[in-house]
Amino acid sequence: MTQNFKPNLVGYLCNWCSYAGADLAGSTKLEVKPFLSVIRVMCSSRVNSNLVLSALLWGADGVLVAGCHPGDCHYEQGNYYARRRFALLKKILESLDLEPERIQLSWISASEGKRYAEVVNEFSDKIMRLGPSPFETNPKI
Amino acid sequence: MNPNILVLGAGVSGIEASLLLAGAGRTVHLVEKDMLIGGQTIKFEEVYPNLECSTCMVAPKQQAVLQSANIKVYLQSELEKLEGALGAFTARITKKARYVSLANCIGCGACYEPCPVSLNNPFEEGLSTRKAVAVPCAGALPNVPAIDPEQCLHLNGKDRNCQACKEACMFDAILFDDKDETFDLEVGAVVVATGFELQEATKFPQYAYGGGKNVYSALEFERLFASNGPTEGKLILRDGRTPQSVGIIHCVGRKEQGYCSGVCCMYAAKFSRFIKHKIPEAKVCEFHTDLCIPGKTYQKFHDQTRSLGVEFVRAESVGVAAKNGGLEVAYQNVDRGPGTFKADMVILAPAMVPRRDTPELSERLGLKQDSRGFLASRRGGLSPIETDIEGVFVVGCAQGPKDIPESVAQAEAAVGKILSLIPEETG
Amino acid sequence: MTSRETRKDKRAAVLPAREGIQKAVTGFLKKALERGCFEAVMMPVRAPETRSYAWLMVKNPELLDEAAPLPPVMSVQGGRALSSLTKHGAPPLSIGVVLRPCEARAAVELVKLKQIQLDDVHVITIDCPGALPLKDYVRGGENALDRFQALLEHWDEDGAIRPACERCHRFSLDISDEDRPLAPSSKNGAFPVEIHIGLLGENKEEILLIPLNPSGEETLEKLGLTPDRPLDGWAARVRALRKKKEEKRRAGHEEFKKEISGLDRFLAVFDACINCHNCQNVCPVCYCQQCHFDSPRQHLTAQRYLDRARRRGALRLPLDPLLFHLGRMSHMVLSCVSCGACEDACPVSIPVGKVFSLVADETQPHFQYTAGKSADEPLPLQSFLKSEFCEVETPSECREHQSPEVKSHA
Amino acid sequence: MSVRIGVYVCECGPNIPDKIDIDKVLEDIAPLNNVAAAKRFRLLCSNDGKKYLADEIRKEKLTHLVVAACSPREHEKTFMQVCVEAGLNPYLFQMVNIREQCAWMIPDKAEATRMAAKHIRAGISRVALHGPLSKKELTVNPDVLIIGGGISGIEAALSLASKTRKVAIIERSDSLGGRTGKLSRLLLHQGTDVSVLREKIEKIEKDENISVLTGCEVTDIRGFLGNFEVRIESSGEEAVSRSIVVGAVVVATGCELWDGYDPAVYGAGNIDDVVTAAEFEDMIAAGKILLKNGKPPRSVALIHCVGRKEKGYCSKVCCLYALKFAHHLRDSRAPAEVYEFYSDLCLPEKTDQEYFDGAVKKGVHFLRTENVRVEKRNGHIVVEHGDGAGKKKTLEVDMAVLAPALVPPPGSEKLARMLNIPLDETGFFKEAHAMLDPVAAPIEGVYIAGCASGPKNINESVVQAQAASGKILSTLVPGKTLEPEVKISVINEDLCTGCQTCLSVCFYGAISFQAHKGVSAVNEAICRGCGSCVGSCPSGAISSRHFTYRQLYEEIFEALR
Repeated sequence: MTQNFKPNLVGYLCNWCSYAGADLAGSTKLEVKPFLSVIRVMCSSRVNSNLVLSALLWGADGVLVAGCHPGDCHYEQGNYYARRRFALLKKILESLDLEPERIQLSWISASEGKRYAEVVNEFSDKIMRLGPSPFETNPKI
Repeated sequence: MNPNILVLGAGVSGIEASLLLAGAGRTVHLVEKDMLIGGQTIKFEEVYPNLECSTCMVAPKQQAVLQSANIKVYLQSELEKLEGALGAFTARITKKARYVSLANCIGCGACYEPCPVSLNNPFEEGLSTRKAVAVPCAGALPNVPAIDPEQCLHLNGKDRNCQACKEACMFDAILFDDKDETFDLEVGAVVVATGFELQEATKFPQYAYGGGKNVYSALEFERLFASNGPTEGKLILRDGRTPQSVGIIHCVGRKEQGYCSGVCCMYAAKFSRFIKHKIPEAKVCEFHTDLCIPGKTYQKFHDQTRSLGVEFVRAESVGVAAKNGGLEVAYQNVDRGPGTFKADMVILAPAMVPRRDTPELSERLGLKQDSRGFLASRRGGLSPIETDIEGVFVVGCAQGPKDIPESVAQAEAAVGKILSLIPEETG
Repeated sequence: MTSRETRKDKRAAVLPAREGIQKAVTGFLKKALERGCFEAVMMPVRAPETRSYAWLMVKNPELLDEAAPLPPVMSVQGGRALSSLTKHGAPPLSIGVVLRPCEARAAVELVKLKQIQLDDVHVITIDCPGALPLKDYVRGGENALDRFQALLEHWDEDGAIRPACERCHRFSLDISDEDRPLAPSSKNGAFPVEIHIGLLGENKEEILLIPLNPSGEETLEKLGLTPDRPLDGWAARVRALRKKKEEKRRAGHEEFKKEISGLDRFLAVFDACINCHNCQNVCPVCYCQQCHFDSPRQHLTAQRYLDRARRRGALRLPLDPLLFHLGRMSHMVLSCVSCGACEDACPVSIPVGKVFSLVADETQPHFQYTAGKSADEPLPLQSFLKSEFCEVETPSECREHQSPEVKSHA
Repeated sequence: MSVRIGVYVCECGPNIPDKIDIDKVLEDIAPLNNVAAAKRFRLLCSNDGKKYLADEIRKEKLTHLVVAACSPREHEKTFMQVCVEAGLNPYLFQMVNIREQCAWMIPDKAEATRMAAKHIRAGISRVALHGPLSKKELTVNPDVLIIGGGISGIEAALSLASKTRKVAIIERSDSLGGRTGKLSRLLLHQGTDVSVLREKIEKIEKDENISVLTGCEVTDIRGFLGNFEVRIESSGEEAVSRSIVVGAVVVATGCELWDGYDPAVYGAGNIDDVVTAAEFEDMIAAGKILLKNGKPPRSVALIHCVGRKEKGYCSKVCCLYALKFAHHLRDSRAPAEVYEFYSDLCLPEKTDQEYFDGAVKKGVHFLRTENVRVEKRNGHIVVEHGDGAGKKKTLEVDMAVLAPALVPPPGSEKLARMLNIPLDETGFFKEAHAMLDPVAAPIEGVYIAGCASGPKNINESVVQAQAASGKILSTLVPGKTLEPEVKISVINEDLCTGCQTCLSVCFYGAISFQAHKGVSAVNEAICRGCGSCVGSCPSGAISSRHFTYRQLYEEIFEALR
């Protein structure tokens, strides 16, 4: 089934590092799996559980949050807060065993086009292995 | 007084000065020798002491420069001569032909692939090749290639029929008949931010630099660990192996130059961090004389580096020799006598020196060079950016070795002087 | 006396309680009112002719006759009640408030969330045997009251009290070992309680008044009470019971985790949800004016419903009870004090409290945080360490250069 | 008026059509709600392209515009400009990146087409929720307050003051000049001497655009870039207090010599003839370097790095002024023997080495040492020290001069709190960005010059002062208005619960709590639009313009089709 399964992935990318990294991946013509819908935000700290959970529960097979490496935030400290919020959400999903592996946080700098491609491709592979999100397939929701 | 400003050099200092002046509503003529803006800083993956991603730091500023209505950027351009005085300078600029239209090119890179000519990429310190038509590195700004007329078969006449790039380009961006231009700019003040070079390591045979050995000069190593560099940030030897032991040699050429460059101790520590981060088991040894780590944060950075197991040897008369396939660093430990260190890779930290064209530049500007060959500050003043010509300011490493914050501060200082010397109302 | 002192050198004043603890404590508060220790008292009072309790702010001592410092049920979480009074500024008069430990913990969180202002509020806590489930109590008739009376006598709950209370190991003060400070130490009385009422003393006929800070001492002094009774006996009992409860809690969580882990089981538990959002309405630390998940921005257009229905084949309406519960959890679980109010309020008996306290116990330690422990500890989501949680990043790239450095705005 | 969205796909020459079936995409989106036009064009960023777009906006009476082309980082500004020229509010526009993040990274044409359609749909349903946004224009007060009358403050004042810009210098002590003013001589090797400073001070006294308030301290500051209200009180007996309004503040409070070292180790204060660098400067200035017994010293020990270990940083200037002392001592008629006890020589300026070599030529002894102690043994000053190899040695001298670390002056915390700007772990003021913004504080409109942000030499301090002036002169241009960020955070007062979580996460101090209303408020002049506060607000009372929940949700929905 992973063969014909095309996951829907949502990716929140910070404008300054990760979105630029994505552009660089493109302009250096790196191959990236065609499943991630990029949503540009100014800073990863704009992303909170509301946004990640909404995407996940409305049927995303995976949600990626990407921002500047710790210490590199264009707004100095945003990604530190983003990391804490993400850590909490991840922990919640882990303790209830609610598909924690479907959300991922990655740091990607503006010069890391290659890393962007690797992150997205590996994430895509992981989700394809996991198969469609039960949040989407479970009739009860 | 003419409120417009000439800025020479689009490195981190030149960019900062231009943006601030543009912000004040001034027209800025930004003249850059190279085909892209960003200077040396964009060659670095990370900068000390916070190991911040350099591109992430500078790219937004580069974008801002290119998008600013008040900043006119002249690439591959140089100052021919400067005449006049504060408030009324005339600068003659020569602009080399790019052979690619900045207006038409959209940076798709379709022209690189078909070009038959490969050449050493100077931006990558010759560690990789590029085509005769290409941008120096991924993410270069402006993202528009230039054609090297010496190398291009069409332009150097070796094969007038070669139109490979022209045919590949869908935007009529290739201009074989592009010409060098010379023109005059009227400005009220000049900011000289032409930057520095590293002392050529070949000058010092004792370090066995060159000849395909794994001895790198600092700027080469910066590219070697840049994720948009020749190895995409993989730290490997020329034969692809991973280095297990790296020696970093400080103060290369310090004696000869007669000064300490002030930044090597810190970027050497940065290198050690990087190596330890990528290859935790690798042995890293720094050979230094006096450690110059001034300021409130640098000591801490240095101590943290030590705590990672990086070895520091206070050494003199350090030498490098190829030895059974690898390298050997022989040194005199100031306190404990002679010693050797087997290394797969050696990194040299050569002195920061004036750009080789400084003599011409100083003549064109009418500025003296100081005893070290840098553009001279006005004697007797307190601010090193002020020169003997009122209205001409020398900032950044053109004035002397310094790190990024100091260079930026000097650029901002020049803006401060200019805006107070030539206030808006007179303009 | 500083809060640094340990149990050893600590003493309590003794209050005779021959007519039961409720009367004794009420009497003590009346006296405190008369002696001007504070100008009003806020505590649960039984409504005349009924069995229902409500929080009352009382200035006139006479009105305290029906007061119950320790009512059989937790009708409204005390933290919430206190917040409703002091949210928009400290009250103009000094108030004494009697809270269960879980209510005091909620109050501490709400102080940090600026929903309570404690200046001139004298918080008094009391050893809590637990409360009866609201529903049982309402149905249970008079014998419910007797059940609670019995509970106060023997402290061994025979499945009578709320599940949250059965698993509550923080029913008294933190006194886990000999040299652990009685009240968590702090610049400004981190655990802003001035007197703790110990019910687990040697003798059922008397209760202990344990002063926790200078103002508590003052109060006792004004009432002519001298703290001269050593605490060892009381503390030993508290510790013993606490051990028992801790074990219960651990086992309970372990057991429950099996029941709820995984989406299918989780849904099975929450299937019954009728979207009334009572759990959120009664939760003391759900302090928002309007819950994000009730806001119009969460409403979808018919088109969006159809899109989803088309994809899924079917669609449960109204949408997203799960989003509500998980979302709410992500907002407040780090401040959850396991009071069980949510569970008490659930009309369809979903063990909400169990779920939340389970997750609270697993998330809070992750941030070296214990909800309600100290008003000084910065809230986890309002602070950070420069190097932490490397493991949540994929691929993990812990950068050694980030020296730990706490950042938190006061 | 009904919503009419125009969708324009740029071919970018062959770049996009090669990889994306544009017609298929257009078929897919043309029937969508509110889509009034869905067309393709060869190169929209070209001049005819821009003209074409502008014409379309007018012709099709578009209320919203979507351009699917390269990365917004390339041409978002370009097309926003087109909107402006066509009379459409530029924020009613959304750019969709189908080149870099689609055509150029997805080799399979069918897949690339599928994703491109997705992205464009997302852009369409998002843009429908865009409202017009307009740049705010803030009039500013160009005047500047400078806190600290040392060399940095003086330099800043001189380069800032003009007939359109008044400058006030607040100096705690009773005279201008600061530490530099106390120096016997400045960096001789640069041909500079103290007269320079004197001239500057005279210039300030003559300048009617500069008011100097000595013996005064700032007691309160509120406001933001372009408009700070400052309360000033004289610390003297008859405390007068006054208020001024300025557009910017320069913190030039300098530094002090550390005196917290252990006298048992360094002997200063309780052993005669063991003096600090400051005291020695005075001796030089007074022209007589004498021992307590009135005799000139025959030997002097200069002890570097006093407090470097304890403070954890190198103060940068000590090596150089120690050299200055050495030169002075050797130049006198009866030169004393000079011994410099250093750990690492820090000579980062290009001329420093020369100065050092000069000292060596003049016969100054340099000893690299560790664990230096200064003691009195049988009536003599003895410097005990370990050499590089750790061997203990002693040296007897007539006089010892200590070079203690430079530390922040008292009151820094108080000032930091007033200005709502941070100090770093060393207690100096923290820069907005240590690399690229070294003279700005995190709060816009507040600048830090000289040693207030860490040890610096005179040159650097002066440069920093001029740099601060540069930043101010380029922002606060008399008669010009400020255009703060448009896509900022906005707070819904009905939803705000006043928990102030947002305050704690805003790095720029752009949010304040309005106690009288019980809600937080965003200062539009300061907010940079990062959205940290939005992410932190549990009730969603804060929203970021152009990145509202609804707008982002629309993007999610389309991602999930």
